[in-house]
Amino acid sequence: MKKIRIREQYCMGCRLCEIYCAVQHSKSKDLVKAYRGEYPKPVPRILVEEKEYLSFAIQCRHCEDAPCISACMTGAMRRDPESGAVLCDEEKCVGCWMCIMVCPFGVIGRGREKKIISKCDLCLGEEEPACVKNCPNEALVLEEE
Amino acid sequence: MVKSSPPSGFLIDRDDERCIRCQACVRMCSNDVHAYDPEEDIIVSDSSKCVGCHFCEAICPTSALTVRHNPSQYRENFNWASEVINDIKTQAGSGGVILTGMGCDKPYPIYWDHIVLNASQVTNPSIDPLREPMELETFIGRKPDKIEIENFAEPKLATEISPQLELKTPIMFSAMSYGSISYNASLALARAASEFGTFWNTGEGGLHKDFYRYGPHTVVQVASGRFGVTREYLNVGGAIEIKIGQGAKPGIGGHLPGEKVTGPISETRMIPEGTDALSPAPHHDIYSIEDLRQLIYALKEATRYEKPVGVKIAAVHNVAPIASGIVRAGADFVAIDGIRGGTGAAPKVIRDNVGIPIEMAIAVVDSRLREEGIRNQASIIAAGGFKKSSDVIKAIALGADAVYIATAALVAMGCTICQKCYTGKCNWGIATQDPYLTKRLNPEIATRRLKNLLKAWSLEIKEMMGGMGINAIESLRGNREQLRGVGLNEVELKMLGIKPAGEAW
Amino acid sequence: MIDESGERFSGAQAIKAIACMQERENGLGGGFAGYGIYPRFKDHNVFHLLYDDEKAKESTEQYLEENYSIEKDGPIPTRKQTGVRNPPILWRYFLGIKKGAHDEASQEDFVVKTVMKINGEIDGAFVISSGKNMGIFKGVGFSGEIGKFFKLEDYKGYAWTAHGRFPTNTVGWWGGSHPFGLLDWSVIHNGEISSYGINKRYLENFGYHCTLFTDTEVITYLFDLLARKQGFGFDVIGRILAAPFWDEIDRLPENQREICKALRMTYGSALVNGPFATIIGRTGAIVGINDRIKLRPLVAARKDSVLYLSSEESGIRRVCESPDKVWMPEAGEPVVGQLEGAHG
Amino acid sequence: MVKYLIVGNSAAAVGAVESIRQVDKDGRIVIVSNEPHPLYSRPLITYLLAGQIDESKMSYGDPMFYRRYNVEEVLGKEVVAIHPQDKNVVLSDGTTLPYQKLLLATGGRPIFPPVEGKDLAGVFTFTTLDDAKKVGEFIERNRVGSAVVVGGGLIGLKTAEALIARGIKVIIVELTDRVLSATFDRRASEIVEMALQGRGCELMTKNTVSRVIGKERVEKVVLQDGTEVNCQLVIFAIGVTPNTELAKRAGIDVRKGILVGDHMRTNLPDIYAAGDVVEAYDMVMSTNRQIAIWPNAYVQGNIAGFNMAGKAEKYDGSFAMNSVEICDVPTISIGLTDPQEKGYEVLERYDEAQKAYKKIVLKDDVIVGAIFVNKIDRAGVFTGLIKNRVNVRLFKDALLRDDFGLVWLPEKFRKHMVVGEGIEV
Repeated sequence: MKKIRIREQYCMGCRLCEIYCAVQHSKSKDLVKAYRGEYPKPVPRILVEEKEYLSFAIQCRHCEDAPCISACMTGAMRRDPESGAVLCDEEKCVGCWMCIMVCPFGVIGRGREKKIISKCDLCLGEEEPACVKNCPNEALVLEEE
Repeated sequence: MVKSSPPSGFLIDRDDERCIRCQACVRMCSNDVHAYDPEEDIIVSDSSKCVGCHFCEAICPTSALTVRHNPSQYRENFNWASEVINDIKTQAGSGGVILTGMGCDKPYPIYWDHIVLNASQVTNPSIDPLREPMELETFIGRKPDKIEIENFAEPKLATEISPQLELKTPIMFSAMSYGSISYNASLALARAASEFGTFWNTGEGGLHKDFYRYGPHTVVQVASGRFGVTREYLNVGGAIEIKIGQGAKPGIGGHLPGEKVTGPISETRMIPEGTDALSPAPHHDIYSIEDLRQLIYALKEATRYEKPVGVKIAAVHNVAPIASGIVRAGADFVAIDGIRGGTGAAPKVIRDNVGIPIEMAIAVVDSRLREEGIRNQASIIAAGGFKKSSDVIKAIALGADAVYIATAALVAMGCTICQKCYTGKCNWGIATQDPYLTKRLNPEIATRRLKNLLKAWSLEIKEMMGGMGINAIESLRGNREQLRGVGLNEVELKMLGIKPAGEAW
Repeated sequence: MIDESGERFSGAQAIKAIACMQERENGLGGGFAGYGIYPRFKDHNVFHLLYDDEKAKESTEQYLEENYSIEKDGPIPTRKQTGVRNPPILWRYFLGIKKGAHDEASQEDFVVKTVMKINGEIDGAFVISSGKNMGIFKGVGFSGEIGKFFKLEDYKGYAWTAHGRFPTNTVGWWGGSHPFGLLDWSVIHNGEISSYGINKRYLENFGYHCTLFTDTEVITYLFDLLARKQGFGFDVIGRILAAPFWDEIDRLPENQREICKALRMTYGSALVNGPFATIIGRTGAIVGINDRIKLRPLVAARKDSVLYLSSEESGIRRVCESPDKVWMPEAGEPVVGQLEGAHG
Repeated sequence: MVKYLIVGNSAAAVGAVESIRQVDKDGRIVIVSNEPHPLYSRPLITYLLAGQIDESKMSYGDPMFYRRYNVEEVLGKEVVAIHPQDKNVVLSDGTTLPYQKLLLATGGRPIFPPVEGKDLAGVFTFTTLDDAKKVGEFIERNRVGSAVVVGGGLIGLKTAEALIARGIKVIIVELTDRVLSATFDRRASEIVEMALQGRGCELMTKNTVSRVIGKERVEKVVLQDGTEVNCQLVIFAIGVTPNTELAKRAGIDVRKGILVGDHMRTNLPDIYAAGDVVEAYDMVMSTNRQIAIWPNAYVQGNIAGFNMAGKAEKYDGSFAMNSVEICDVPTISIGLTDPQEKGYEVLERYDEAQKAYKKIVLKDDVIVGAIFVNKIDRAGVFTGLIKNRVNVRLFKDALLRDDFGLVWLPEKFRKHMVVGEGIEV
């Protein structure tokens, strides 16, 4: 499957991935409108970690052996048979946060609006995930694995 | 008195309607220009710290930022221009030499822009480079006076050919030391040169072990500081260049401040970490042309006569006889760096006032070597402010074998020529060793862009050549009939060895 | 055309062939070179001269007398032609080299120097040919008329070249017509050389001064340099003047590749770039060659011992109805015709 | 011919089905469940009771889940006997089902203490969909205004929360001195207690129900200390005990739960067990014990399924952990959270204003437990550190930071996680 590869040596910590991710998952999908007009403010599903000059953006790794799928008591977290992505069925999610508890990458978050989780969906349907497309330094790349 | 320091040259306009407070500008500016005020939820920009590198502008996702010239100026005065006043203020504060980076930015005539090219009309067909072969292959090195072929059963080359650098395009990357530029920037130059089939140049900073694999496409420099010069270094490169001078600072040596001498740089240069790397103004073993000859042959001996050994000089008044002497001293190529050549750090007064334009230098050196019948004994590489493919092709028609580009390569990697290289705070990750900044230059992207630049210029050169009905670069080299001067006086035309526009063959 | 058996034939053949391609010229220049036409003076350098006036003639003759023994001289025979107007003074000299009159090592170099001197320094005088047992006849007019003007039907040679001109770069004048000659070289050329600027500067290194601003002159000197002075055969000269492309060179066998690469590197400035089809004559041989991408036409044919080279097949068929073989030479491939037993 | 027979129909069964089908696309799978309902997500019953979801949303995943995997469900029937020699089981209706591989995923059942009045209408346990439906109907029919929940553990609190959500006044009676005493420390318990109290819930600790009083229906309860509490509903949620009887009868080794090895195999050939019914390896405690949580049951079932289908997979063990949100207070507890013995190091941080609590328990520089209250983001990173026994000595100071993450990990481990550079961890 196509996965996002993180190249920490090129991450400059601008956090534009977070911005573009949030906007991609906003109502308007417009940078200015999403940030200046929408409430609640859009939440990114990618996170930039930083320590001194080391930084990287991390989002769901879409693990082969995904603990979040095992831990999901409602069956909301599932693997998309076509893309291989780990996706959450928001209709099924009740916000028990078991997936947050077991994800060793810490890349599943709580949604702001509803009690459902918020995680990377690889922007399926788009040509490329927003974070990959907009990373100015190609620190994130979409690659077949 | 009120301390009077020069105002910033720039103003930052922030379109508040578009600013989404993402703070990318805040995080990215190495000069701490932008700051977020959480209480007011606004980003304030302190223009006085801005160097005008435009990185924030490039990174702003909503194009909310515009960096523009500060319109606040002193009373208009052609004589006492703002720059003059500001320099005085700066020096009155510091008591020191004003440092700067990149090449001379003073409005000396740019002769390239006064030279026009020829094209075929009717009497000979122009050639479409997309359909017909168009050859840019260039060889740098000593050529024999004549070729001898033994004709027994099989014809066989009887003349020994001196070592040559083979270039796919007559464009090389000029010397930029690892130290003055970052590891990633060096890597990109090395990779792009190797992949495209041309050469990059180590500058005077030695060659990082990681780059040995690019050795066959590397010109290794031997400068007055002799940083990183070892037998291994000399032998790993494709050619050796003795650096006598640099266009941006003829007559003076290099200075890499200790802060830039980080671990790997100290290792590469073979000097202690954190110490200033100072190259003397002259080579202390070269006080005359015969000393240069000794060094040339010492280097040839050290590399078993397997590599071309060249000499780089700044273009100065006496450039033609100097070049002739260098060729006669045994150099396989002469690199000439004109007044607009760049630098990582130079005293402004020298950068802007010493040396001559490269156009003149090429013309007089080529003519001089031809007059002396020794033009074939060495190649001429021209450097210093080549900004576009037309500059390159004009240089070749004037008589250069190839050109060195450096500033243009940096611009391809993001540089906006803010001239602050010497501060080590390059936001584009080029002229810096700060790990926060160096990682901003992804060498993969930079390599791609450098190769694109070489490809684009080469294509344009081919287009122009095709227009002239020439399909091999050697038919253009020194072919000044393809050039005409526009707006040049007789002396300039004579110096350049070209006819005025309107004059036929 | 050349008869490799050495059989001499009349200049009328050449006139007939070139005249049929009159469509290709504009009346501003035509000319001929004949080889083997002065068998009685085969050891003399025959100088064909153009003079604008008597003064030029006097200066030239003074110089010639000082340096040569003039065996014989006189006007070149002509007849009136309506299309040939205002001919200059046309004079020919059969010259022997005066012993001790020159310090050049080679007689030929001395002749070259003489030609350079007259053409470069004496106003109104121009040497159109200077070889042995050969002569160039040229002028302003259609080639057919020029041929008749010079009464070429009265000459017999084993080789003839002919040219009809449509000048573009230089105005039509008698000296500028083809063939262009130096020593026994004659060059007729259809083309426009974009590398002129560098070819010229390259030749200057070797003492050749191009005064005519014509490609023909450049090609003549290049041949003189490469063949006479550096001793290359026509095949090597072909690989210099119309060098193969690098990707062709890359496909050659090792020794060939080495040679071609060395030639290109060393003689890059002698590469003749731009469209041309050229026929070069010298004692005992003619060579036809095209530019490296064959931008101008060149057809070759053979009939028995005669080799024909022409821009158009029609010119050949006009004088040889059924050749044994007609072919299109490849770009850059020299086609050589030479007297039996002679060496290129 | 039944190739795979699974007794029980929850997390372990689901895990097993998924792994069996990865290996064996066609082998017949039959699941026998004593419940009449097709596969549903048992933890959702409190959400159903609360009215947060309706019954149509109770299924695990989408309703086509088993259909896609080609699994047959035998519902409402109990397995009453296993004949290991004959490799078959006998169902409550007398039918016999042969198997090639058998998985016991019988789970646990609620402990119902022998309290006087426990058979009155309005006294319930709360573990199944039927329980949820019955309680829901009872509440509707009897317009229940107040309820007593016995037990301040996870199920008790989730049930209490559901009742509160339905507008019922709830009194929680807990035998120990605080709620969630098994998985939380005192501070964490207090934060949750405050949240419950904030919703009008009453807490009665160090106490339990000794009698339930009423005519036909519950009217009040009498506590251990004699206090009487009026209520119309009593729910016992004091724990679950594994359903091991069937296994015992068949001769399978059982201690508290069924004993299994690395491959989830019992002592009898071709019989596997997984889920709440087993005792499996606890990595933190370094002992076999019962850890009745969904992720464990699923993973164990998954491992069992692989082995049943012929692909050898090992169970690495697990440890206790839970994520539960009570009255909008999200909490996560992992591993050993409140060690009483010596030799442990505790790092904690409490933000009074946000009621955010973070606690890390270490032994010999390795994290063995953690609690997160209110700020639970990225808790899984700690689960990972516990699981991989990462030595944290060099970045211990950073563990309590809000922005603690993978960036702090040792370079090799970080690169393995982030960049995917391969080191075995």
